[in-house]
Amino acid sequence: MAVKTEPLFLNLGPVHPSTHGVFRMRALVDGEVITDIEPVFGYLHRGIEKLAESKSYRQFLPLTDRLDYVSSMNNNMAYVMAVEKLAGIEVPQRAEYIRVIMAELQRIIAHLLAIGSFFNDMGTFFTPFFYMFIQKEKITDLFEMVCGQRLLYNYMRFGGVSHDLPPEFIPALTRFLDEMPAEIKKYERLLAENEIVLARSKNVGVLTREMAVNASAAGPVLRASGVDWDIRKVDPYSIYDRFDFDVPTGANGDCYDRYRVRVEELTQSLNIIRQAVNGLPKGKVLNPVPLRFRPPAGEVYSHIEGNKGELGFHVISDGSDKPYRIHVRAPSFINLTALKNMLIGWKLADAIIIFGSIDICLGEVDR
Amino acid sequence: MPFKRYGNGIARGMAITLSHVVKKPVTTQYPDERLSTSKRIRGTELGWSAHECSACLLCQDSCPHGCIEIKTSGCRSETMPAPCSSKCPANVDAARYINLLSQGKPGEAVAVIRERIPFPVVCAYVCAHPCEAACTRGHLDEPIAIRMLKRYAVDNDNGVWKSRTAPAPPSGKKVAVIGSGPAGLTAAYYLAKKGGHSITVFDDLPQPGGMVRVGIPDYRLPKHLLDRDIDEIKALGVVFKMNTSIDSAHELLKQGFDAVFVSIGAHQSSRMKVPGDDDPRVLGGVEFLRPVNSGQKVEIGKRVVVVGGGNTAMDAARTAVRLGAKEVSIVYRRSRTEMPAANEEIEDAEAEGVKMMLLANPSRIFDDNGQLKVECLKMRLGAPDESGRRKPEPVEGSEFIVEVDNVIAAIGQKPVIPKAFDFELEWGNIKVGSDMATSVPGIFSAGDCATGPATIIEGIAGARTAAESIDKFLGGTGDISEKLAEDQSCPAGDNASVTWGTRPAFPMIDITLRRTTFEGAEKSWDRDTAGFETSRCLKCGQFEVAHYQLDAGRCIFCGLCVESCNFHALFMGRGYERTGYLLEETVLQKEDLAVDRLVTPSAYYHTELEEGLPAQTLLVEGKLKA
Amino acid sequence: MVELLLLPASIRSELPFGYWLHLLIFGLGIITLLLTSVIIFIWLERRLVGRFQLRHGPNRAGPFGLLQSVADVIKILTKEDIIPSRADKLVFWMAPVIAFTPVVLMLGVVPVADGALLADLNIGILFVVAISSVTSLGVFMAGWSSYNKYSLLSAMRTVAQLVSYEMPLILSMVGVVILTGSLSLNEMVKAQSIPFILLQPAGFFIFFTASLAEINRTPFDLLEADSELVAGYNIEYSGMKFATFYLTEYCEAIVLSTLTATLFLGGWQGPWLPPMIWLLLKIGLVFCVIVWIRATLPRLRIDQVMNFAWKFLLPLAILNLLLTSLSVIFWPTAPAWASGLINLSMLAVFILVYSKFFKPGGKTVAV
Amino acid sequence: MTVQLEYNRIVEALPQNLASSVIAIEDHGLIIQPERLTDIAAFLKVEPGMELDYLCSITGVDCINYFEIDYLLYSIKLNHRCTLKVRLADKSEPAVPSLAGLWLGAELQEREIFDLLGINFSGHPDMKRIFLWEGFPGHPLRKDYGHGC
Repeated sequence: MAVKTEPLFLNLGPVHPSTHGVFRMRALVDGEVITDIEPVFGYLHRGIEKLAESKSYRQFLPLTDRLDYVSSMNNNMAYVMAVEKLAGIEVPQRAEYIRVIMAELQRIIAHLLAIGSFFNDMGTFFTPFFYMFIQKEKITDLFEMVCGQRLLYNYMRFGGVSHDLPPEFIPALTRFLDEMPAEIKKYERLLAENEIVLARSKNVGVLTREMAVNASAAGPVLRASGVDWDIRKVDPYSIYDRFDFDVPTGANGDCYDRYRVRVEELTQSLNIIRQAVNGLPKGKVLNPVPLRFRPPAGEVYSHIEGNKGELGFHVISDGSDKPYRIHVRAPSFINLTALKNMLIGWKLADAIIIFGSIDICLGEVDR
Repeated sequence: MPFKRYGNGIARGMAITLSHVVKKPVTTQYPDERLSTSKRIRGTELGWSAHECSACLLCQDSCPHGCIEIKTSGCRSETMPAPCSSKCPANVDAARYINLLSQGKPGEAVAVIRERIPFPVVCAYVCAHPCEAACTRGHLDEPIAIRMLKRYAVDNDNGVWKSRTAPAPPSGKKVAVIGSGPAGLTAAYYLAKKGGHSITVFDDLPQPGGMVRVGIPDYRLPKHLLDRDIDEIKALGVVFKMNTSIDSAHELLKQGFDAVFVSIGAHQSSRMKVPGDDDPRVLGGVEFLRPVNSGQKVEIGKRVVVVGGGNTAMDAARTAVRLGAKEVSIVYRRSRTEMPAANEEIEDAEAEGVKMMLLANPSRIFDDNGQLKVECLKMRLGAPDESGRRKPEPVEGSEFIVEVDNVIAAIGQKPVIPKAFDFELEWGNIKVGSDMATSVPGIFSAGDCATGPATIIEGIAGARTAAESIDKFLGGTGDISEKLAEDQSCPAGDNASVTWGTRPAFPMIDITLRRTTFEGAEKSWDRDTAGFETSRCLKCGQFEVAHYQLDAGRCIFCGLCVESCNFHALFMGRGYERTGYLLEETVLQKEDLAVDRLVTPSAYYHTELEEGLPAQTLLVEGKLKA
Repeated sequence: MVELLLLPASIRSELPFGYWLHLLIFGLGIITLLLTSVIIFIWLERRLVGRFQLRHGPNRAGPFGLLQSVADVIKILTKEDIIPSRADKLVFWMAPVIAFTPVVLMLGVVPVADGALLADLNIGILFVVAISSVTSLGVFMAGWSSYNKYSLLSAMRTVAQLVSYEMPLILSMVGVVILTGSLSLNEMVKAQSIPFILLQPAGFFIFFTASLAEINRTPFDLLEADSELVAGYNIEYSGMKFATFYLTEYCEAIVLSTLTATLFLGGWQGPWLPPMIWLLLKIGLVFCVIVWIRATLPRLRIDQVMNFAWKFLLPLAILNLLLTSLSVIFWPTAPAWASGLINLSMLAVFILVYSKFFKPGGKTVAV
Repeated sequence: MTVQLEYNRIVEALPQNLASSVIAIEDHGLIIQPERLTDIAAFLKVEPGMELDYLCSITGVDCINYFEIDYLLYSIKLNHRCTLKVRLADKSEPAVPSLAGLWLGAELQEREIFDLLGINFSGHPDMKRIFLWEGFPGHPLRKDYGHGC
């Protein structure tokens, strides 16, 4: 006897514990199985790209913090590097090192949050999240030490960084670097080989290599699919060519690989920071630039390896003191392209962790 | 890359959580505890000091959200020198004459300049303008073209200042001035005018003016304009004894002069100290310029290399172009940004076809079958030294050879001080105290011979100090200050917002003309352009701030305003999570901030802030450490 | 009062109105004990989870935060009681009551000391099994009547999960029944000179795991999976009705802990301390383990939960039953260590064999 | 380093019928006719020596007189990049062929440009607004929209 069934429209978000902000998916479910999905964007659209056109280059700086608000430092860095490239501003060596330290610390923060919330999506009752948050707080304290803010740092400037490191910073950072490897090991032992985690995330939400490249995925999502593509390696910016580090890649492109790639990247980031601290030169940290300087007319695309993928700023100048157009290549946004292909056929519970393993930040998706 | 395997699955995870039960819990800190643990450079309080605020509006302009509102009311009651005047060695009140120019009073503007220096025309054409480097507007986009405005003023001078001044009665004292450069003539001018002394100026050159006359080419400063300034000095009855070489200042004292002022300048080029620099085709910068500027006919080869990156190098190169050299290059060992010459000079030189060979340094000069050749080494900028300036290092094996007809070494000058002067020297210069007195009583010195090669305005400033000292030495008051012009005015609503626009271009004569004649290369601005340029002035330190308000509801505490403040009038407190967002609470007077809420000054990027803060805030250091 | 509770039933029945007095005392005693211990256990869970996560847990209201639950109760009682306009109002009203009542009834057959219980039913264990299934009816009613897609999904999950886990739960109890030879809980406790956990480790494992699923605890907390279904079946409930569900959950946890303690840990038996204290200690211990599991493990997906019940627990329970019956028949004089060892090795072999077939992840459903 | 492909090389490698649709070579990109965009992109995606298989970013710009769309392409294998540009002179009804058939990654980015600049991508599977709601007046990133804030 055939049971009469009917698909169910399920509205995930914009207010939902696992959509990491105000993302919304309109899912068509057949029982627990997702048969179709439509992502809905725009709940956090602030028109940052339009705002940029009415602000001076410097005034736009604090707004870049608000793109991906868990990686302000990276956003700052990508933007100031684009403008520096456009205007030919030189950056003191010390500032380059400080920038690298900050960017990598920020990567650690963002990855810790990504992993922690990934486990939350999987159903652990906040335990890994809290373990990671404690370490994240320590980095936040370090950031507070250098720039006085705890979330939206606005630390980098054209031609350097806004403040030099206070004397307490390096000892505090060294202490953090010493204790962090043991912490990472702890996170791994806690859940990395847990049978339930394996059962939930292995071979779940597979993004094949071909699909990842075709869908312009970037960052850990792309690398988990086995593509060895890290902007820090393939197109070294700033002073990344001076450091020795590996690019972890996955093999299957499933949720588990995406999670493990992030964990491995924590170790690599620590590696880079350690090298940067050892090589930190003395000197000034800022080549002052006029507040309302006018870069020459032209355009520039400058990218960095943000913690969620390639973060690029396409800055077009018409020679005035305000940018003519700024386009942000937002990794969170573009990584979502393949979401539909990854979700269809999986169960509702899988959908949540697949979505969590992509690790998006709505501030960057909607801009 | 395979991932690390750990094994043990659920059991290991359970063990880890269990082990955490006995560990000390981590907790967030509450505001009070936080205050003493972590330093906060940017907090949720904005401090503002009416005392230091210059109402330049930079903070208002840099705010991304437009939260800052400043209202002004009339002229400032307590004086606050604008950076352009305080950074000027002679303290010419640039802010005031720009204000007067903006009201269309060039005569008054010249009078303001005349209050401090007797060479308004010379300075209007060739001053090195340290004021522009200090200009607050330069912090915003481009500095006000103060020199160009000055030039507009002197070109449209109506001589109104002359009616407001009169020479002092004769004092009967005699002063000898050795050297008729800007320093010597400045001293002569003030001693004659304000002290009433009778002055005799000696110089071994045929005409007065010193380095200004023989070192600065005509295309920058036509000689008749120099004479305009010198004529004013001659009009005071100063006696000029030209073509007179003085061997000893002591002789002059014995001849009946009551005091002697030595300003013999620095007229000898430094040598390059490379093999072959004694070749006759290798010239010194000033030695090359002197005959040219004295109107003599000078032959120069077709290919000329000028070594050095200062203003003298630019002058030599551009002069060589005008003398017919086909290929003129400047060899400088650092990159262009490090060049000490004024930027506009470099640009003009390039426009006239001078090639820049940057990051190169001559290592050898030799004669190859009658052909003069210069061997150069390529340089690279090495690691920054303690000062942060990157040091040039030679690149091994990067020699290249340039064929030339003449080499001009413009790498610096030094004074030639006759032995019989018998002064105590320092670094080859005459040693003087802060009152410009030499080791011999009654003899004073200033200018390049005392400071080493420097700018005109520094020479004038030194000479002013010397004139005061000499006047006091001779029994006068030592007061040489004058008041020749009216005060600035501060109309209401004049400082509502920043006027937008870039600095207008400097008009130049036709480029082909520039390359062939010594006619003045730069032209004066017209009235409208000058008027626009004066409107760009931020008028710092001019207005009284009646009302400073921060819209704390919209402020995001990005700190851009604090960094943009050149006067340290703004700063962030490190208060944590203040409950109320009342305006009165968030914008605090500096004095109102409790001591323990202020940041340590060293955390700011303005390192000089430490001196700028009132003494009480330095207590913070001790308190935080405790 | 306590002395009265501990008096043997025979003496009490001799008092005037002894029968009614007995019912009154025990009825009041059970409800009071249950409600107060819920408050304490909520506090305990929050504190304990806090410690597992390196936090303090609630520590502001009262000494050690003991009054936190009281404050929560007051807050929750003063909340507005909202009924969705399209809900099935009668079912919506009835659901919490139907869910809560059977939980209290279950305690009626649990002895707190020798013979000290509300009703020493000779089919005590059957009563427990029968009555405990009623709770799932209440949960289903709540999920269905709320007119909410999330709660509907949760309700469906409830039915599937609870029905599946009844089987292994009951079968594992049968092992104990065989050993005791009685269905009365009091007899079972008395039979445990050696706690049955030592004789029946496999039985304990099955019972404990299945009871975790019965009470919707991690890793089987699918019906309130907050990262997927926001809050599950009680998503539309507020105020007192929500409080009732909340109460039900904790009462279930306490009752299941009590049953575990009674069936496998020797109930009120124990040296030196009074029997009731022993029982409370054992309940607390089991509850702590439940909390510990909650603090560590992520949750399974619905198909994995079902697979676990039908393909792992049920065969294991049948095997356990078979082995226990055989040993009772053919080797009734077996020493305790031998039968315990046989049981344990059976468990180990079964897990090893099963792990060979363990495949992490899942398959997509072709759509 | 990711090498910038020399645009002359690209033009030489293009077959005759495609090479003719190259309008100009500029410092920042290869300007091509909008109609042939899909063909050229499909060619560059597979041509040995080019293999620009990764569509990094699409930027739409309102250049007052025309719309410009920049496509930044990478080759993951050969580690080089190039920028294709199309210019749409028709400002009233701008349309350009969609690349979503070639690269899935173009899907959302093209929708974004459609939403904010009002450029229609013909052949896109789901051409509708993405950040703003249906019925939002105008397209904010156009220079004639509003007057800033």
